[in-house]
Amino acid sequence: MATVAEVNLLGAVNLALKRAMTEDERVIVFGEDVGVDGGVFRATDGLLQSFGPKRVLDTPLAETLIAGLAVGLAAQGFRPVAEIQFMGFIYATLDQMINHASRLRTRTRGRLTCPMVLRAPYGGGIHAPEHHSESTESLFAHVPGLRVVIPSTPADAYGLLLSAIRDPDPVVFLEPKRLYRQVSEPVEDDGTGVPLDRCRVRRAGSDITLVSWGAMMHETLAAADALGADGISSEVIDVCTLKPLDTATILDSVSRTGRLVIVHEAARTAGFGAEVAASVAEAGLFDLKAPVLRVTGWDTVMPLPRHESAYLPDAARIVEAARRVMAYD
Amino acid sequence: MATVAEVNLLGAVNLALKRAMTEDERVIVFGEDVGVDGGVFRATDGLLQSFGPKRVLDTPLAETLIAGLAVGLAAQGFRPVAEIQFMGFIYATLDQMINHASRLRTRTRGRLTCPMVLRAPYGGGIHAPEHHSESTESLFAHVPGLRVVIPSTPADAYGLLLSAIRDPDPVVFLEPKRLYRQVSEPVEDDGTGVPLDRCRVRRAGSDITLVSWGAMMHETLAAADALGADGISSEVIDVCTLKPLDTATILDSVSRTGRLVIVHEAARTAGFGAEVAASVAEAGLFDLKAPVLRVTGWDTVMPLPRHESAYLPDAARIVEAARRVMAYD
Amino acid sequence: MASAADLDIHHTAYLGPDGEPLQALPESLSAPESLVALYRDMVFARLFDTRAIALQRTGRLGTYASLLGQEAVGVGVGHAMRAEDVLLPSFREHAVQLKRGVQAEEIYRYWGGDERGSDFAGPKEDFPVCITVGGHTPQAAGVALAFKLRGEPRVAVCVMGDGATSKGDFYEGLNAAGVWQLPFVCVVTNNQWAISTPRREQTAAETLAQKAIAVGIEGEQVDGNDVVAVAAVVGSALAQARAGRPALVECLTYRLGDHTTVDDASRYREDAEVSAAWQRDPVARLRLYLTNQAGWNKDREQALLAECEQAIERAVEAYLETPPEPVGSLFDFLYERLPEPLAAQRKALLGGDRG
Amino acid sequence: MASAADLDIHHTAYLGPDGEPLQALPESLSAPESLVALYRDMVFARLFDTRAIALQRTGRLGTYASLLGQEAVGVGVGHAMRAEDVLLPSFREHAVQLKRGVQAEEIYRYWGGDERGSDFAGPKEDFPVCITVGGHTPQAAGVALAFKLRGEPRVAVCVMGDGATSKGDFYEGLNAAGVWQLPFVCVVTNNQWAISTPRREQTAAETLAQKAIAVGIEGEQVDGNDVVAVAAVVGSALAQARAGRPALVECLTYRLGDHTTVDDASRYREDAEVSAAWQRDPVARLRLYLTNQAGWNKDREQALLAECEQAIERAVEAYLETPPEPVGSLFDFLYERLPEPLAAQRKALLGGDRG
Ligand SMILES: Cc1ncc(C[n+]2csc(CCOP(=O)(O)OP(=O)(O)O)c2C)c(N)n1
Ligand SMILES: Cc1ncc(C[n+]2csc(CCOP(=O)(O)OP(=O)(O)O)c2C)c(N)n1
Ligand SMILES: [Mg+2]
Ligand SMILES: [Mg+2]
Repeated sequence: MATVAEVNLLGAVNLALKRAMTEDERVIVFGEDVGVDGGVFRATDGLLQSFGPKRVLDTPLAETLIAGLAVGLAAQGFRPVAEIQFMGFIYATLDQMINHASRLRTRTRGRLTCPMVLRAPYGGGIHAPEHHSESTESLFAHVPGLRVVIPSTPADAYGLLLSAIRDPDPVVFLEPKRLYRQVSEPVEDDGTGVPLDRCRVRRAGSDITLVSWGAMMHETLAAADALGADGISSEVIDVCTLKPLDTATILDSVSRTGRLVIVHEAARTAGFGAEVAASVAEAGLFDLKAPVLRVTGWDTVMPLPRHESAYLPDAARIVEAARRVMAYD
Repeated sequence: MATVAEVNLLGAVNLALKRAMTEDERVIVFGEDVGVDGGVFRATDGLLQSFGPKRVLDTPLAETLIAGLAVGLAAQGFRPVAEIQFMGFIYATLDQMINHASRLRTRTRGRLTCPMVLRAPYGGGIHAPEHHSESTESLFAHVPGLRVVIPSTPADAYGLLLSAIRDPDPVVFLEPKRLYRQVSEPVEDDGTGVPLDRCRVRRAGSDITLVSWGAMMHETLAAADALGADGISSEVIDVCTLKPLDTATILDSVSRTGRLVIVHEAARTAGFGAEVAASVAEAGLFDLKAPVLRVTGWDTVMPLPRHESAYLPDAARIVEAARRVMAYD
Repeated sequence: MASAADLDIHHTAYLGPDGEPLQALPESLSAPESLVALYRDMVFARLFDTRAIALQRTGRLGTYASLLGQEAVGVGVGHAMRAEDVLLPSFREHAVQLKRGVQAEEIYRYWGGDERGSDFAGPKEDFPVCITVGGHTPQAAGVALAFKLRGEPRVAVCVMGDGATSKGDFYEGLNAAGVWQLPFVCVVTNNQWAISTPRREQTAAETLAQKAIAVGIEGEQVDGNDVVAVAAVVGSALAQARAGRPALVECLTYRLGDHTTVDDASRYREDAEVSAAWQRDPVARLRLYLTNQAGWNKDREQALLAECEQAIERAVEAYLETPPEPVGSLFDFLYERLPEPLAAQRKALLGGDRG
Repeated sequence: MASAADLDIHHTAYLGPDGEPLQALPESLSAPESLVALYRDMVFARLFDTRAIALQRTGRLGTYASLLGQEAVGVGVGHAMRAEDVLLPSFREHAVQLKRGVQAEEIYRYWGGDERGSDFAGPKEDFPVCITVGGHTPQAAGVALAFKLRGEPRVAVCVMGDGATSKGDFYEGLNAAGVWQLPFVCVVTNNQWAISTPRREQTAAETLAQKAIAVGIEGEQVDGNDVVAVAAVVGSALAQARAGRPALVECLTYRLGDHTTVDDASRYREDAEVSAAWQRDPVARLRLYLTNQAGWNKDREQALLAECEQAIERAVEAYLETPPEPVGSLFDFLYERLPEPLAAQRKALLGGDRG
């Protein structure tokens, strides 16, 4: 019973949650305000009504609790999907995620496992209050045993979230909130998942490889358009699954283009872009015709809305970097 | 009244704490078991006796509290030096460190500041129990507004800790516990600090640059010895201050050697080695004669002691990587 | 078994919802002038709030958390505090910030997305608002510890919502206050809601005041819509705290507005509940008392409103006229001195076409 | 103000330190055979512990946390639990693990630095020990929630030390148990020390049991050196929890040994305190009771010791003979299926000369 609906990224998340809860009664959803309110962004809208209070639970205001509950439920065979309201409040989960969720399987040699999903909206660009615009995906990407997934389109949000929920191991699923309502596309609600450790080539090209994820994908695509108008052909790769990182797709692209620009909105130092660059410096060095540039948020605190646009990379900055890279031959 | 004493890294930490507490009464030390017990490794041994219970405090068992206390005290003009007993228990401080300590100055445009030091022993190699051998320095290195410092010698432990305590901003100070008692050297207790944003060239060389920090420095130096015996001259750089990263020293070295191997014991993906590699792929690409290799802990959970040595990089693995790099010309 | 049901948590109220005194007012607050002063502050806070929402609706302020209905808590706490005490407020505590001397335009600036709003000229040592729920509790313990270590007769006052009392950091900070007998007062503005989550879903504890028992400190409840009760009870708590006996004061009130300007409370709570809560409106209550007991009248009310409106108007103007901060500020307050490795980034930012 | 001093925290004891009954024993535990069985488990746990320390001292075990003095808590809790309940133990709760059916050699394996030690064959759903103090509390709430959602009459039992009660995660987990009325029993083994930090420096609360009040659940104290009291009170708590009334039980005992094998407790506590605590030794106490009331004698004691020693000896042998685990195991349990991008690392590890 696959229906096709025109949905935005938020709608796709909602659709995937509904699908997952329908197909597997072990899936339960909880977090702050996910019930009656349907989540502050409405990602869980209607779930309580459809699945009832045993499958959709509002928790007390406590993020460590939320992560710990997920670990306990997952070990007991549930498929918990826990929501953290904003990524700026996710740090209290790190102890549980690093010391427990990511390693329950390893610690018990497979006796207990932790098939949980920790969802959170992340990133800036919506003029949100302090602490509501953070992009700290690289903290999670460093943790062995976790998967880190970031969709940038409604269709991927749907397919990746389904795969994340079905995955037998813990997945951190970060949703670029700036894109929640920005673009819509037809999404077929047929329960098809998207593979969890595969980068996506969003656009094929031959002169330069642009790698990005999350909300920055769209700035990157805009930059590719601008470059295209100048006759520069960009291959655009969406690292929708940061961890484990599919370096093969990136290396293959760089082997053809010889040029690489990486774009993310997180702070530069030790951001995940460094991992992408390092992977290429290791396994694709001789393909490179130009330095690997990173277009990122500055190494500053994410500013309040007035200066948000000075912080966030945009198409112009990407184009500028791409041109610098193209100047080499 | 500079006295020279032969001390190990632990002794140097202790010496620096005493010096700092003597020279500035705003310096106070607290954490779990830092008082009567002198810390589980004895880093704070004798401080309670010398400075009394108003300057050396045992806290309740609560890491978020410890970090939060430091923020409050620092904002009030103290110079708190807080100890986290092992890095595996540091994650509960991340919320305070990321959302508060690192940005109190930014948030208030300088009205309130956060001159605190968060100390923790880190790393493996001493056959410690579960969760006692972690190396997650890159989590902190990603956070704008923090400094991250890791000494690898007694003299640096002394000088860097003094500088960290005197620094007007928050510093995460990680002590490679494997080295605590491994090596001693004469340290002049004259209160001289070591600059906080400067890599150290531990050994000059011309064929290859080896970059490391913490306990891995010593494996790296051993590897340099082995390579030297084969006529390969290694320049060895100690990234004792990870953040802000002094890329200039690394780039300068690579411009002369053309070859780079990075060594750390943390898991590879999104480890701080990626940042080093990325910096060189950006600003030193054309100096490179060979791929940039990283010799790191695997992307696995830090194993229990039986398999610890299979996880930790050692001189042999570094030599192997260096030889692979040397094979290019 | 010991159970919360056995507890006798003390509850204080002086003014009934109809403005009638329930008991003799505390001496320090019985003079009409002092009550008029508190009334003025509550009216000012409410006008500040109304104006903030209007600014947000017209695109001139960012997302904003309304204090509507909670004026008595903020004004009462602010009244009880001394200038040298230090406030660590959560994000809805504009009333106490105003009372502490933070300027309305500074608060607008903050909610308008400008960091300079937290660089207020007034209470220099007060903390900026804490957005991360509960996160200021251990910090407040640190501030209180600083006072204790220096032997200063000052108190750290940490104000937070009911939702915050479910957080581990709340508990850890409070516990430290107990262990070290810190000059620490924790004020819980129990407005019955944490976004869409009602108070009863936060905890099975019958009162939030009894959370004090877990950490061995004093805990009590006051009618948080009664500014006299808040001022009196928080005042005693502060006096005790100054002597090394920390306390938790739960103020029972109600969030009359939406959670923030991006929230729609009608999704999750009944209009009837909100209407009932309006019957306990703290501002009207004090006005009724003053009218009945202290000759407050329409003229004085209108004069007061006019004065407050003018002051708010000036604040709004000052806010709207604030010249933009140079973007270099992104880097300028990151460290005391910008480390060399970051200089290039700052230059790149300024060189960009958005500088 | 409500203060903890007003509280009447219930305290239960059946056996005095001299082994004399203080009150009639609960029916279910009055039969000599059942007490002998508990006595056997306590002796076994103590021997397990002695042997672990000896193994560590001779370099055949890693750092180890001794349970010496806490045998009654573990055995009492284990006795009270049903097989289908789930245990979430902290790192010093070997006694309850053993009672639950985890094999001694498995526990040795774990403390010997081998992950396979946590893959025990016995209580399949029990958690591995929690090293991160307090971290298992929210997990236990999750396990209990699972039981509740499935309508299973099972209880999650979370055992931790006095130090753990200062942690925010302890509080958050307990609070959830209260809100949702989960089948959850929190057992606090209050052994008076958290490494070098004495109980009174953890919290100003007079009892740890009263921490229950903060979250609206039942809390009580038992003499944790009295296995009858532990078994009885935890037994009632479990029965109540099965009916949806979570509880906290504080067991008062003493850590007779060092914190771990790398600790030296003489640095921070008086010998006199330790000697005094030995007067309350839970094992001797039950032996005295059995001797006085149930004809326990030297022969039976020696037979029991011999039996236990043999069993421990077999466990030690099994442990020492465990073949090493292939190093590929570093990767083999990281994910259910090793993701493609990690295959190369696994290969590099195995290709290395240490494989
Ligand atoms: C740690 C954390 N988690 C989640 C949020 C998102 N959030 C903002 S306010 C709020 C509810 C707070 O409720 P309460 O403490 O009662 O304060 P009130 O809003 O009623 O003033 C939530 C969940 C946050 N800011 N911080
Ligand atoms: C979160 C955390 N912080 C610190 C430690 C280091 N540590 C190990 S045991 C311990 C004391 C625990 O005391 P308690 O909870 O009373 O348990 P006990 O050791 O007495 O059994 C500490 C501080 C830890 N394991 N976890
Ligand atoms: Mg509230
Ligand atoms: Mg203890």
